[in-house]
This record gives sequence, C-alpha cells and structure tokens, in this order.
Amino acid sequence: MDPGFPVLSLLIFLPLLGVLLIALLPGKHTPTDWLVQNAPGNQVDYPKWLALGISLGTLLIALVMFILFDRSVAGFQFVDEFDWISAEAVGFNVAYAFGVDGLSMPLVFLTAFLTVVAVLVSWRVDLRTKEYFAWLLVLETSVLGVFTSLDLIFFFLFWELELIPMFLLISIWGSGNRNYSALKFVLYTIFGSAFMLAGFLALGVAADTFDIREIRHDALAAAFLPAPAIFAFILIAFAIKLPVAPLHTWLPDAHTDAPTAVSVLLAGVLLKMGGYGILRLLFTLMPDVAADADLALAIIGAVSIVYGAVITIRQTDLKRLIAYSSVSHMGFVLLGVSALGTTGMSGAAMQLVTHGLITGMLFVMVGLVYDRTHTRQIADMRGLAHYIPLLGIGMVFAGLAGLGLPALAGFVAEITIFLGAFGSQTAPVSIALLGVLLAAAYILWALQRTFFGPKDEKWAHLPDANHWSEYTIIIALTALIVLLGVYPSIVMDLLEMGVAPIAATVEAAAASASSVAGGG
Amino acid sequence: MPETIFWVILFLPLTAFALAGLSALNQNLQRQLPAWNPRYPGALQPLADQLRGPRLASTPLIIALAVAFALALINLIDSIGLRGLPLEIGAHQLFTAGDLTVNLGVRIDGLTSVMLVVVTGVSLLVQIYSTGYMDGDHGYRRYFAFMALFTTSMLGLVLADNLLMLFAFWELVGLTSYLLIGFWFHRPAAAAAAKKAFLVTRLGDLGMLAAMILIYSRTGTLEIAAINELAEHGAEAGMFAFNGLMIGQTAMTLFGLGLIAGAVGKSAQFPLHIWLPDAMEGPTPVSALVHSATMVAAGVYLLARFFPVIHASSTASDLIAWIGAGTALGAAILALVQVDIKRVLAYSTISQLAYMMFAIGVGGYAAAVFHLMTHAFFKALLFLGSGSVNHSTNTFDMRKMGGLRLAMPITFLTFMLGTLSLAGIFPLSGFWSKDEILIEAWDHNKGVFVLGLLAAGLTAAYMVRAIYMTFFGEYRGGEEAAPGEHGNPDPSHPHESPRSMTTPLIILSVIAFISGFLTFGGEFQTWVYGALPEPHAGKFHWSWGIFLGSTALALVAGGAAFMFMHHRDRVRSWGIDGSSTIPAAQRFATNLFYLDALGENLLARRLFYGGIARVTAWFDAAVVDGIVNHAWRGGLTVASTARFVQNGWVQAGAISIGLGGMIIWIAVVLF
Amino acid sequence: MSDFGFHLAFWSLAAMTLGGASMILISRNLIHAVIWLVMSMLGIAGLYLTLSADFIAVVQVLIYVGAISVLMLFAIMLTPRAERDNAQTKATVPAGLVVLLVLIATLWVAIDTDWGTVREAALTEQARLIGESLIRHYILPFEIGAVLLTAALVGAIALARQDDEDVAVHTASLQAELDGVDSTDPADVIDPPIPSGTSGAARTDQDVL
Amino acid sequence: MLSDVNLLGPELVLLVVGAFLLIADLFVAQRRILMGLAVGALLGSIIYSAVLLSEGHIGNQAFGGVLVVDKFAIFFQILLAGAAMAAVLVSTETLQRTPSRRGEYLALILFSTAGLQLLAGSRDLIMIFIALELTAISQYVLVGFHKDRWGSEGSLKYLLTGAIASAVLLYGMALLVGLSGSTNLLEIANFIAWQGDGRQDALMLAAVFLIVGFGFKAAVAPFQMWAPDAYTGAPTPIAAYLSVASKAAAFAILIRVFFEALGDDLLAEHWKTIFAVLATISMFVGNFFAIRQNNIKRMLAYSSIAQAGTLLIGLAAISADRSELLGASGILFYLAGYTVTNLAAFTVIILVANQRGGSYDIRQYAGLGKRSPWLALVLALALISLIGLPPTAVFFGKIYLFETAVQSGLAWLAVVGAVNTLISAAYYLRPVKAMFIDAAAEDEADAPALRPSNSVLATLSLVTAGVLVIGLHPGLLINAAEAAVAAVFS
Amino acid sequence: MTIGLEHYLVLGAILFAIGLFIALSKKNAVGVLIGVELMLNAVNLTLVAFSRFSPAEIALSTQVFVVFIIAVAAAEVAVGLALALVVYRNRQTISVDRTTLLKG
Repeated sequence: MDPGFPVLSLLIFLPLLGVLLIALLPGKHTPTDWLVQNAPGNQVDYPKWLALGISLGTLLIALVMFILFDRSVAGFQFVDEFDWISAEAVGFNVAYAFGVDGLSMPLVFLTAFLTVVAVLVSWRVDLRTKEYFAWLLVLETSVLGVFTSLDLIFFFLFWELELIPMFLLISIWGSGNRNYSALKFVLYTIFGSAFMLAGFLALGVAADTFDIREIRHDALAAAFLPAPAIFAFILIAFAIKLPVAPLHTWLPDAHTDAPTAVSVLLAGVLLKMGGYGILRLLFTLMPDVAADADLALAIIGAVSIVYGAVITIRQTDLKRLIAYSSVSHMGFVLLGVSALGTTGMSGAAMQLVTHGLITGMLFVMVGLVYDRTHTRQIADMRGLAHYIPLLGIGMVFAGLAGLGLPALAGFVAEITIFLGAFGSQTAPVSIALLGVLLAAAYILWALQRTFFGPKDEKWAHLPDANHWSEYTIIIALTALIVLLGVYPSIVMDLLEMGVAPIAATVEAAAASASSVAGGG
Repeated sequence: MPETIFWVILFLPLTAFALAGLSALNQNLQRQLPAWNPRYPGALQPLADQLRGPRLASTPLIIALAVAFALALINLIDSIGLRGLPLEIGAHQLFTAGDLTVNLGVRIDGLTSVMLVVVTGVSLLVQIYSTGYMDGDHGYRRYFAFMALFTTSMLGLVLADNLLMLFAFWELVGLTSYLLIGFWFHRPAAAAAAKKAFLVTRLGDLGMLAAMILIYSRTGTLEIAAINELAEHGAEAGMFAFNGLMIGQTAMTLFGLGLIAGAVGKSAQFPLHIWLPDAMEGPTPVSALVHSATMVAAGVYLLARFFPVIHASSTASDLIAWIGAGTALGAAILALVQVDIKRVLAYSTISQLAYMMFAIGVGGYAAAVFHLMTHAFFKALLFLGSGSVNHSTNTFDMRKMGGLRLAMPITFLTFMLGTLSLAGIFPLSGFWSKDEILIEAWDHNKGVFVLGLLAAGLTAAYMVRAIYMTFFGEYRGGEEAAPGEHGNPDPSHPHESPRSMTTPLIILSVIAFISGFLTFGGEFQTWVYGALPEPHAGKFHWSWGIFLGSTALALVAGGAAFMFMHHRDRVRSWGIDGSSTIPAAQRFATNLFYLDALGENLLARRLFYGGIARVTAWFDAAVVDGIVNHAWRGGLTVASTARFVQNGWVQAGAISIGLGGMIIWIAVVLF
Repeated sequence: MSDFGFHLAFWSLAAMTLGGASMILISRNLIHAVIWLVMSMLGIAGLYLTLSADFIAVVQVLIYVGAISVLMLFAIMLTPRAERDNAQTKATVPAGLVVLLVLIATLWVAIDTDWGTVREAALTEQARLIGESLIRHYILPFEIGAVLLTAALVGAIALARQDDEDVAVHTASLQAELDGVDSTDPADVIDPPIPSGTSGAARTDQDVL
Repeated sequence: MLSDVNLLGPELVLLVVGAFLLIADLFVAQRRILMGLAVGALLGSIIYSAVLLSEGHIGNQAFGGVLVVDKFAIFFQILLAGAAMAAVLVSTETLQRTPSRRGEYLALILFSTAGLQLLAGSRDLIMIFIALELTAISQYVLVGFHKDRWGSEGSLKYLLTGAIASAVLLYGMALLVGLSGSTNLLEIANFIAWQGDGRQDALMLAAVFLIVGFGFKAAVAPFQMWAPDAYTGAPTPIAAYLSVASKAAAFAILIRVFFEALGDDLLAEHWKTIFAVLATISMFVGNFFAIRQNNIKRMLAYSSIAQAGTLLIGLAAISADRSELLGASGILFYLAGYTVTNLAAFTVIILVANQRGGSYDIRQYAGLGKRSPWLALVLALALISLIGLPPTAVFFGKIYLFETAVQSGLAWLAVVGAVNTLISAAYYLRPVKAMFIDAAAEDEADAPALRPSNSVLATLSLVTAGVLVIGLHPGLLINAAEAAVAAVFS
Repeated sequence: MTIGLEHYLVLGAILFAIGLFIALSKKNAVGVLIGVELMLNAVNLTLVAFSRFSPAEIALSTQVFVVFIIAVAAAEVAVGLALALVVYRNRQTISVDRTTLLKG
C-alpha cells in the first residue's frame, strides 16, 4: 500500500536523526524531580532517554507499517524510490529504492523491537553514554537499510555501514579481548563483502541494473562470471554473516566480548541479514543456481547444526555457549531454504524471526546475570535461582524456548523446517534431528549448573531483577515469544507471502532446467 | 456434546496455571520490591492477603479440575451412549506455510473420553492430596502452577486430533515432568534426575518426530484419523492407499517404529527406562500423577491411538510385544530388590506399563487401555500412600520404617487394597485388567504370555515384601527432616496424615476396587473400540485356566514372600541376605542390570562428552579458528619482514624500477 | 668527407665516448671521474658533428663541458677528500643484472627494428631553424622551460643558502617511529592473541546426563 | 596567438603570481599576505578554468597542438588547483618555521601545480617532458624544504631516483619519436594505426619506459620506493600535496598517452595485462608495508601506493572496449574522492603534529577522541573513507572502479582489490582505535584541545564536506567525470 | 659497410647502459648524478641520430627536443648538487648507502 508520504525512509533515517539530537544535546544533567527515581546515580542521561524515545518512535512506525501492511497483495509496499546516480553514458545507474514485502516486514519490526530492548538493557551503561547510544542508533539504521533496500548498491552500502558502529561498540564498551574480537568481526565481514561486491557488480553489469526487482536470472547468461561463481561469491558473505561452519569462528569471540546490548542486536538482527540475503538475493535473483545448489546448502546446514551443537556442549563461558548455539540454530535456516519449497522457506524465515527473539532474550538474561555476578564462567555459578529467582525464571524460559519447546516460538520454525525439508532433503534433515536432542542437552545442562543446585553463599547478596527496564524487557520478550508460539500466523502469513514468489521462481527455474536437461 | 466443552476442559486448568503462576511471581516480587506490597484500607486488606496467600495457587486449580472432571464424566456418559464412536468435530487452522497446514482440533471418542476421566479424576485427587502434602513448602505456589500446566498439557495430549498437536503436548508434558522432577532443584540429585528424564524421553521423542515428518512427507497429512484409516485399509502390493493418500509398507513400518520409540521413551520401557527410577526425586504426588498414572501412560495411549498403524506391520507389533514382555519381567525383578519404597513402585510402574505395551503388541488394544485405567487408579493410590508414609517418617527407605499399620491405619488399609489390586487378586480392578491382557497374550503369543505370567507372580512378591517392610514388624525410627525442608518434626512418633491426604486415598481405594467391573459384558471394550476406524463390540473374556493360574501364582508368590520376610532372621542364618535370594543376582539387580552405567557413564559421559565433543571442540579452536589466526599472524610477519626490503638505499629504489620495467618488457615480448 | 675519414671519425669518437664512460665506472676518484665525463661528453659532441648537428654539438660543449662539469667539480671540492672516492655500493651485482637486461633490450630493439630511415641532406642553418621553431611551434615549452630554470635556480638557492632562523620540525622521536618495526604494543588492535588452543575443550568432566 | 594565451590562462595565473611572489617575498614580511596571494592565484586559476569551460573553448588546441583545453584537462586543472590550495592553506606551520623562504615555498608550489596542470593538457612529448620536469624540480626542492636530516635525505632520494626515472622516460620518448617521427600524440597514434605492426618490440620498449617514468610519478609499485621516504621527510603539507596532486597528474598523463597515443587495439590488450598486474602488485605492496608503520605519515605514504594500485584497476579496465568510458571516469571519480579524503586526513595529522611537537606516532593519537572529538571524527571519517566504507567518497570510488573491472572481464582484479580492502582495514583502523578507544597517557590526559586556525578550519570543513557529499550524492561528480573522459575517448 | 642509424643507436644503447650502471652502483651522490648525465647524453645521441636519418621537418623537432633535454639536465644537476650540499651539512657524508635514516 502507498501511504502517500515516505514513511519507510522516515523509519530508516529516524535513528540517524536521533544520533544528531544526541550529538547536539548535553550528556549528563542533574535530574528534575520526576526523573530522580528513574535515573541511577542521581543523574539523568539525556542520551539514553533520547535513544529510548527515538527507538520507541521507530518501533511505533514499524508497528504502524506492520498493521497497515496489505496482506492481500504480494510484492513490495511502502516503496520509496528516485534516481540517485544516473550515469547513462557509462551505464552505471543506482536508484534510491526502498520497500518492504512479507519477508522483510517482520524482520524490520524485529529490528525496531530489539533496538528498544538493546537500549533498555544498556540502561546501566555509564561509560561515554553519548557515543554509545548514538552508535546503537546508527547500527539500527544500517540494519533497517539492509532489510529494506531494493537496490544492490544500497544493500551493500548499508551492509558495510554496520561495520563501523559494531567495531566501536565492541572495542570500546566490550570486555575481555575486545580489540581482537572487534577487528576479527570487521575483517571477516569485509572479507565476505569483498566477494559479495564482486558478485553484485557482476549481477548488475549483466542485468544492466542494480534494481533487485528488475534483475532477471536469464540475463545472467551474459555475465562475465558464470552464474554459479556469482552465487558462490555472494553466498560467502551471507554464510559468514549467518554464520555457518566453518566460517563461524568470529561469532563466539564477538559475542563473548561484546556488551550485552550489542550481543542482543548481533544475534537478534545482524545474523538475520545473512539469511535474509540468501532468500532475497540468491534465491530470487539466481533461482536456477539455487535449485542446483540445494543439496550442498542442506548438507552445510545440517553440518552446522550438529557441529555447532556438539561444540556448544563443551563451552564453559555462558555467553560463548549461547553464541555457539546460534551457529547451530542458524544452520536450520540453510536447511529450510534448501528445501526450495514455500514450506521450508517460510520455516527458515520464521526461524530468522524466532531465533532473533529467543537468542536475543538469552543474551539479555545472561547480560543481566553478568551485571550481578561479574562472571560468565559456568563453573563459578551455582544455585543462582535461590537468590535471583525472577532472572532464573526468565533464563529457564528463554532456554526452553531455545530448545524448541512447543507453544514457544522456536518450535514452530523448527517443525516447519523439518516438515518442509524432509521430503526433498531426507538425509540432511535426519542428521539435523540430532540437533534437537543436543540443544536440549546443552541448554538443560547449562541451566542445571548455573541456576540449580545447592545455594552458594557467595551470591547471597545478589539483587534480583529490580529495575523497571529489566522487567519491561523480560515481559516484552516473553510475551512475543509466547505469542509467536501459540499464534504463529500473525507473522507466518506475512513470511509466506514473502517467500511464496521466491519459491515459485525457484521451482520454475528448476523445472525449466530439468526440462532442458530432459530435452537435451 | 458441543466442542466448546472440550476447550473449556482444556482451558480450565490453564487458567488455574495462570493464576498460580502469577501468585508465584508475586511471591518473588514481594521479596524483591517491598513497594510491591502496600497496605490497603482496612476492608481490602484481608482480601489482599487472601489474594497474596498460597491458596490462590491451589484452590482455583482444584475447582477447575473438579469442574473439568464433572464435564469429563458427562462426556463419558455421552460417549457411552454413542458406543464410543467419534464425534464429528472440525478442526481450526492454526497456521499454514505453503502446503503445510497445521490445525488445532479435538478428537472425541471412547478412548479420549476414558482418558479424560482418568486424567482429570486422578489429577483432582492428587491436587487435593497435595494441598496437605506440600503444605508449608516454600515452592507451594510454583508446585501447583507446574501441576496445573501439566494437567493442561496432558489433557491436550489426549484431546489432540492430529499428530503435530499431539507431539506438541507430548513435549509439554515432558517439560512439566522436567520441572516437577526438578522441583526441589537445590538437591543436585533432583536437578540431575530432571535433566536425565527430559533428555532420555527426548531421545525417544526424536523417533516420534522422525515418524511425524516421515508420514507428512509421504502422505501430506497429519490427521490421526486419516493415518489410522490408511493403515487399517491394509496394504496391497506393498502400498497402503486410501482416499487419495498413499504410503509404502516400509515407510508405514518405519512410522510405527518411530511411534514405538516415542512410546518407549515416554513410558520408560527398556532400554529407555533408566530415567523413571531417578524421577522419584520429585515430590510424591508428582510421582503419583505424572510418573505412574498419566504421563508415563501417554506412551501406551499413543500406541493405542495408532493401534492400526502398529498392527499394519508385524515387525512393529512383535517388537513392542517382546519389549513389553521383557521389560515387565526385568522391572519386576528389579522391584524385588529395592529398599526405597518409591523405587519399588517406580519399577512396578515400569513393569505394569510394560504389560500394557505387550498387550498392544499382541493385539489386546482394549485390554491395554483397560489396564491403563485401572493401573492409573491403584498405582496413584500406592504412590500417595507411600507419600503419606513419608509425610510422617520423612523417609522413603523401608529399612527405616516398619510397624506403621498401627500408627497409620487408613494409609495401611488403602495401601493394602492398592497392593491387592496391583497383585491382581480377585476381584479387584487389577485382576480384571491383568487377566484380559494375559488372555490376549495366551491367544496370540505364548512366549509373551509366559513372561507376563512370571511378572505377575513377581509383582505379588515384591509388593508383599514392601508391605511387610513398611507396615509390619517394629518401627525403625524414620529419619530427621532434612534441614531447611519442612517435614514431620518428630519422626520417632509417626502419625496418620491429615484428612486432605487421607480422603483421596480412601476415594482412590474405592475406585481401585470397583473400576474393574466395567469390563463386564465387554462394555468398556466396546467404548474403546469405538475409537478405531472399524469399531466393533467388545466382549468379556473369561478363562478359568488363566484365572486360577494367575491367582494361584500370585497367592503362592505373595505367601512365599511373606513367610520369607517374616522369618528373615532364620533365613539370614542360612547365610542369605534378607532382602534378596542370591547375592550375585542381588548385586546385578541393584545395579539395575548395569544399564544406567552403560548408558549414562560410558556412552554419554565418556564416549560423547569426553570423546567426540572434546575432539570437535579442539578441532574448532585449533583448526577452524587456528587457520584464521595463523593466516592473520602470518600476514603480520610478512608485513614486518617486508619492511626490510625498503632498506633506504637510493639504488634499491632505482634497481627495483629498472628490474620492474625490464620484467614487464620481457613478459610482453615473450607472450 | 671521405668515407674512410668518416669511419675513422666515428669509431674513434665512439671509442672516446665509451672509453670515457667506462673510465668513470672504474676510476676511484670522483674528480677523475668528472674529467672522464668531460672526455666522454666531448666525444659525443664529436659524434653530433658526424651527424652534422652542428648547433647541438656546440650547445653540448658549452653546457656540459663548460657548465655542468665545472659545477660538479665545485660541488666535489666543497666536500672533504674522504667524500671524493667513487666506490661502488654493495648492490653492484643486482645493478649489473638490471643493466644487462636493459642493454639487451635496447640493443635488440636498436638492431632488430626497421626504423624506416631516409637519408636526406642534412639540415642547413640549423641554428636559425631551431630558434624559429622555438619561438613559433615550441613557444610554450620554451617559456615553461624558462620557468623551470627559474624554479631550479630559486630552489637551488633556497636549499643551498644557510637559514639560521629556521626552526627544526622533526622530533627526535621520529627515528624511533621509523625504526621500531614491532614496537607496537601487544594490545594493538591488529595483533591476534596466541590462540587459546583448546578454548572450550579443557573442561571438568561433570555428569552430562 | 593571443587566444592561445587566453587558453593558457589557468596555468599562466599561477606562473605569474608565482614569479611575483618570489619578488614580493623580499619586501613583504607578513605570512598572511603571501599566503593570500598564493591562494588567490589558485582560486583565480580555478575560476579561469571554469570560465574556459563555460565559454566553450572546449577542444581547442593551443600553441600548435602542443596544448589542448578539453574537459579532461579542465577537470584536472580544477582538482589540482584545489589540492594545491588546501596544501597552501595548511602550510601555516611550515611557513612559520621557515620565515626567510616563504616566497620560494609558495612560488614553488604554484610552479609545480602549473606544471601538473600543463601535464594534464599537453599533447606533445616535449611539452609533457618539460611540464613533468617543472613539477619534479619544484617538488624536489619542496620535499627538502626543511633542510634537516630527514627532509634532505628524502629529497635527495626523490631527486636521484627521479632523475634516473626521467632519463629512462626520455629514452622511451626518444624511441617513440624515432619510430613515429613526431612528438605529437595524435600523430603518433596515427602512425601506430598505419604502420605500427612489425615494430611491436620497439613500441613496447618505448611504452614500458613511459610506464616507468609515469608510474614513478604515480608511485606505482615497483617504482614506488622513493615515495615513503620523500613523504616522511617532506613538510607534511607537501606530503599531502604529493600524495594527491602528482598522483592525479600522473594518471591524467597515463590516460592521455596510453589511450590517446597508444590506444591502438592490438596494444591495448597488453596494457590491460600490464596495468592489471601492476595494480595487484601495488595494492599488496602498499598495504603490507603499511601494516607495521607507527608513523602515520609514512603509513599514509604506503597507503597512497596501495591507492595508486586501486586506480590502476581502472586503467586496466579501460582497455576493454565496453568500459573505456567507465574506466576512465572511474579513475577521475576515484581521484577526486581520494584527494578530498587524503587532504582531510593530512590536515588533522598536521594539527596533531603541531601540538605534539612534530610527532607522527600513531600512539600519540590516544585519547584524541576525548580531547577534540570533532577533529577526531573527521580523521576517523577520512580513514574509514580510505578503507572504502560508507558513507564516504572512496566507498563509491571503489564500487565504481570495481564495476569497471568486472565489466572488462577482470572480476578477479575486483576481488583482489576488495580483499586488499580487508588488509588495509587492519592498519587504517589503528588510529581510529587509538583515538576513540585507548586512554591517553597520564601526562597528556589533560592536554588542551586542538585549536585549528581559521584557514585550516576552512580547508577542513571543505574537504570533509567533499568526503561526505561525494559519498552521499556521487551522481554529480560521476557525471562530471563522464563528461571529462568523453573528451579523450571519442 | 656504411655507418648507419643502427651504429649510433647501438652506441647510444651502450652509453645508456653504462650510465645506468654508474647511476645504480655508485656510492657517491655526485657519482650517481654523473651516471644520470651519461644516460641523458645517450638519449640525446639517439635523438640526434634519429633526426639525421629522418625527413627534415622531423629532424628539427627532435633537435629541439635535445636542446630542451640539455637545459633540463643542467637544471637537475644544479638542484641535485645543492641538495647534496644540504645532505652533507646535515650528515657529513654524501654517500647514498649511508644516508639511510628513512627506511622500513
């Protein structure tokens, strides 16, 4: 639908506006009375209130869009576009084009939502708050941009833009070996985007446009690179981002050393950029190659699932454990898309959303626990549930959601993937089933070692969740996870709308290919 | 009956769960934020206190269950009227993804109706009992929250009309079982047992999950009825085909095996039985409800649900028959050597479930369900009895009990009734259901029959032994309550439990007595057969031979056990330990046939965790990540060394210029 | 000029030129080297004559022999004896290699290529012609050349004269910055840590199930 | 002839004012006035170029075809004058340190700029040579302008290698002249088109010698070794000027010579390979040598080598018929973006060095983000741009150049370039990290914020604006570059 | 045989090589300059030879080229020597293998 004014651009660039405000306004300020109880340290940070306001505004816009989104018509909605670079003579044209469809709409909402969570979970941050929240908002803009770009160049632009805030956020506000982790993250991503850029340009040159909606895969015959090469090039970037084994080792480091909010966003939305890219670009623009690559994708996915899960069991650092579990969970995405059917792809897309919420919540909980215990070593924790029962409940809930418990979001996605993919990818799915058992093993064992067991006087002084921001986060996340678990349609329908055309193209391409093969 | 009723049945306990959960949260919040708990103007204050009090957790649940039970009874009567035939109830679409359509719907037939009554009934009694048993426990509200959630899921499980929904609730009961076993999570044993229970059952669930995705990918449906019809319709030329659905014989067999795997895990059958004894770490009412009456029976229910599927492949049916028979005997033997009364009951449960399993295997569909029902009642009774004993002695160790028949008469009598029923003594319910099964076995599979018969005998023996150690002889003083846990302050003087606990015992014992009579005229069978695709009237089996044989065997074994225990000192003078017959056998048995050690210690800990996982983690750190880091470090080394090429000489620069140029020219000229 | 005379002139001048050049190469003393340079220059001037480029020859003699070499001599005189040796650097061998390549390339091209030569009568009154083309066709390069000479002049003066009021710019720390290859602090962003070889592997074997 | 002088306007302004400055120096003491004169001259030159553009003298040849005024030349005239202006504006410190030679300093900058501008417009080998030497000699002097140990050494190296390189260049020119019998690029092209074949080897040798000569100016590996030393020794404004201006002019003349004179198809194939290989070498050499530098000036020197490599990608791409326009305009676009970016970086560096007593140690930047956040942000922006991350000028330059590579079937080169982005990130991010992440040493924790003078502030805001504008709305510049190269390739 | 263009070209090539070798291998900065001068002369010789063996109008431009080269050479030498002087003042040496402060 067309609201008449560029609501989408507003959504994307509102955070940047917030950055401007934060940069201009003063940092700290002795509170006016009504803020006193809200402001730790008897001082109110304008930055964090601003950040909260802005991110809430963004969330509101996203919500409005989510509601106004016309579920009856396929294709992109809220499209804003105008020519941006038009160099006719040299044939280098880039259009400022943004829009959302069923696939990206939920992800946009997820991003807006998790940014609010990230701001709230950073409520106790008091180191250089101005920059901190500014960078968080920059991050939000870049991710929103990736999810909504309809032009390869802009996709790439936002894809790269996200590096700068991430680098600074991790290496300034991080912990442990943060410089290394931050740079590792940056280098991995740049390595991937090196190939991605080559692939994009090859696409654009062959199709004479960078507009995702206009590139047709039959045009790729003219490409200077063979289509499979382009596919592989772009896949590298997405595989790193997703991440899938063996390109995943940046993830545990980045997660472990990043501040909580960044871990939340990283797991919640940044990884999703990979899965989104696979569906939006690889499968849409090169369905024929995708149709051939299905088995490979499925195997990679299955391997990541099991491999990641097996390693997760050995982790001793709670955050690292969850990070590795992400590797395992994102394997499901590849498995789902490799089914090449609407069911599997919907499941994969659903997995993107649900994993964003669940792992986001896991990181929130771990972060809150870490704020209190100042350790993430599982060995150091014992019987925490006695002293911080509320956090314990949250943690257990998130953990159970993580191991794919029915009536919670994760189950829907995983079961859909399984049901969708088994028919075409029997063996990989059968292997992947192990992941379900292993997931239960590592999560329950971690819970048992940290929250259960006899009391440990060492933790007697710990305060339980006691700040409104913490309650808000936990309640909001719990509500969403349960909602998606018991009434998935609210998102699943959209996602299905989004992926159905993709699946159709893929199937068509596969059919034509087979017919060609049959004819030839 | 309108469909709404069933949703009401489902949502009543769910509401109770919400209330109990809120009250539990509230409890924690109060501790966290004093501001949370303001004073109210006089009139409101008592109300507020009531709302904050623990009863908010239990009372709504009991009321809800009472209503649900009533509705279930009404429905049962209706169902009887329909001779157990299924109601025509459409399903509601939950979500769709491509071709996949996931529905939410209830299937009401004889089987469901019976299960509804059993679940709501037992649950109701157990909850009443729990109000007394858990009184004063810090986690009182949490306990009832979990119980409510469990009951909800269990009801959902029996109501489900499609495999996915069934699986979902199947997992949920697993979860609640996990939460309830680990209820006293400060006990490491409890926490470990909870995890073990969840993982072992989930191992079986994998099979069920595989079966589900298999059947979906082959037939494209998840409707239980459709699948059953397909199976019932039989195979021609290795293909099952019925109104549009098709599936090969092998796939169908695999499907059956997958279901069996799920059932074996849930119902703690060999080799996945290892979790159930440990699960006794949970509160006793939990053991009564979850781990004897309902959840563990869900495995049997599943196979009964898919009875046609199981019998569509002889492989599946034979497999489950033999697994059942073997487990029945083995568990009975293990029960014989336990000193912990709950563990005795746990193994007895395994053994009885095994009965149902092989009943299914040999085609005794109705018999299995019948035994499921009776067993639910008398085994719940027994567990609650043991709980009552524990309530005054603070222990489950029978070596610390004895002579309680005087101190706790009601408990003793009810426990006695339960025992007789379990031992299959005429005319208690256990007798009828067990005989049904034995007759079925005799008709179809002699080998299974023999094992079953032996198990029956052993059952009498170990129960008598338990009774003797608990209620006869002189009292051996119980155990002081563990610090920080409530219990009988003065265990040296045991006393009868409060009425809230004894009442359920009495009611249950009555039911345990009479519920067997439902079999007369094959009425019960008829209702249950109504659930099958091809309903037919059931008939009342009677075989004097088996009646006499089994009863005699039970009496002899029981009597032997009694004499044995009674003259223990003399027996010991023969050089044999009182609690068993042959020391080696005892050791073997007390070590649970070493299955635990094998499964947990060797496979899980050594092979997987210490082996596979360790190697993989090393590989990931040293190779996958190592390559990156080494490349990185290598690059830096190159950078450091490369700098010395720039040695600062003018000529170095000039030479590189000349060399570069010439190399280019030569290259160009040559190529 | 008779053919023989021409031959004689060419070969002797060539010998003189190359000989002078080679002597520069081997002479140990810089001053001698300059003398040899002069000789080689004169030889080239002679060769110009054989090519009947009289004007260039004159310019050659004037500028090289007259100006440049004298300039060099002055420069050398300003440095003490120690700085007047004309030794080779240690890089002689690679230098020789490069030179060999260049020589091969240039000779090959010189001999192998078909230069499409025409032999006409030599230009007459070259001075006038050159002068004319300098102020007609090549006026711009000519002017710029003038600027160039100015710039060179100014620059040379600016460099050579002593300025006492100058303030030193570079700190002594500069050298440390330049030399210190790995003086980067260990926590530097670009240095990966030693891999914790078994991160996630060294574990307490608690119970798993 | 007079009209020709008119066409020469932009350069003439510089030359005249330069000469005047030499004299004015003797009477005028105030630095501001002299700087004002120089800046005025450069502004005048820019305006003059704009006027020529508007008056439509486009395509006119001047001085008998020695010089041509086309959009290509004018693009570079403006770019070079701009760069020179920035260099002059940030030279305050240098001029204060050399009170007695301000006139020379400014005059030489103007002279070399004029030379570079002529280079961009010349169509005659002799003209090229003279222009080249004019810039070279002025730059030799400028590099050594602080007559200290490092400055003089760097300058000496620059001069000696430069002299050798230009001798080689001359030999190449001589061969070319001998073959084609003309010094005019168009006639040479003519000759090659008609009688080029059979003389491949000689042509190639000449071409290679030309590549050596121009590559030296552009600091392309393996002709790059002088660059780091010269940059390090030179006064920082001059380093900035060298890193952008002479690079730009060198690429201008490379495009002119190799695709106006030697653009023949059967040769172009060779150029493609040669430039591709050189690009690869330069990128790797530049980046790897830069990684371990602690002196930010030297680090940027090496990075400029790598950047030259990136530019060569465009040169390699031109040779493919499909993308000749794209490739050339890519080079121009990238050059513009790189110029503003590098100038921004160097400006901040100069400010820091002035406060830090002339130290360029990266570790000196610790805590700068706290002391003077805006300047730190500018430097960070510049470095990010140099990496090639959005939303900056070089980001698009890279995309644009890689596009040309892909179009000309050199996708592998694009990948190599992109991977080098990865290597470069490793060192470009070090100052960023120092500024924003590291805490300043105790003794400097309370160091005062940097106080840029107005002229510096003006420069800084201009170039920063350039970085952002080009990064956010590249369309304008791309079209300009397009138009400029159309002059050469049609 | 007659002395033709090739002779002069060969001569120029050899001279160029010798000059290059001197420039590449001499320790002394002035020595290097000498080498450069030789190279330039070689170029001049080549050019003049070309001018002799080619039509008149070309002959002229090549000779003009030579004139320019000679002038520039002079300028370069002047600046070079000045620089050498500065270096000597700073370092008391003008041998290029000892002026290596800037390296790495």
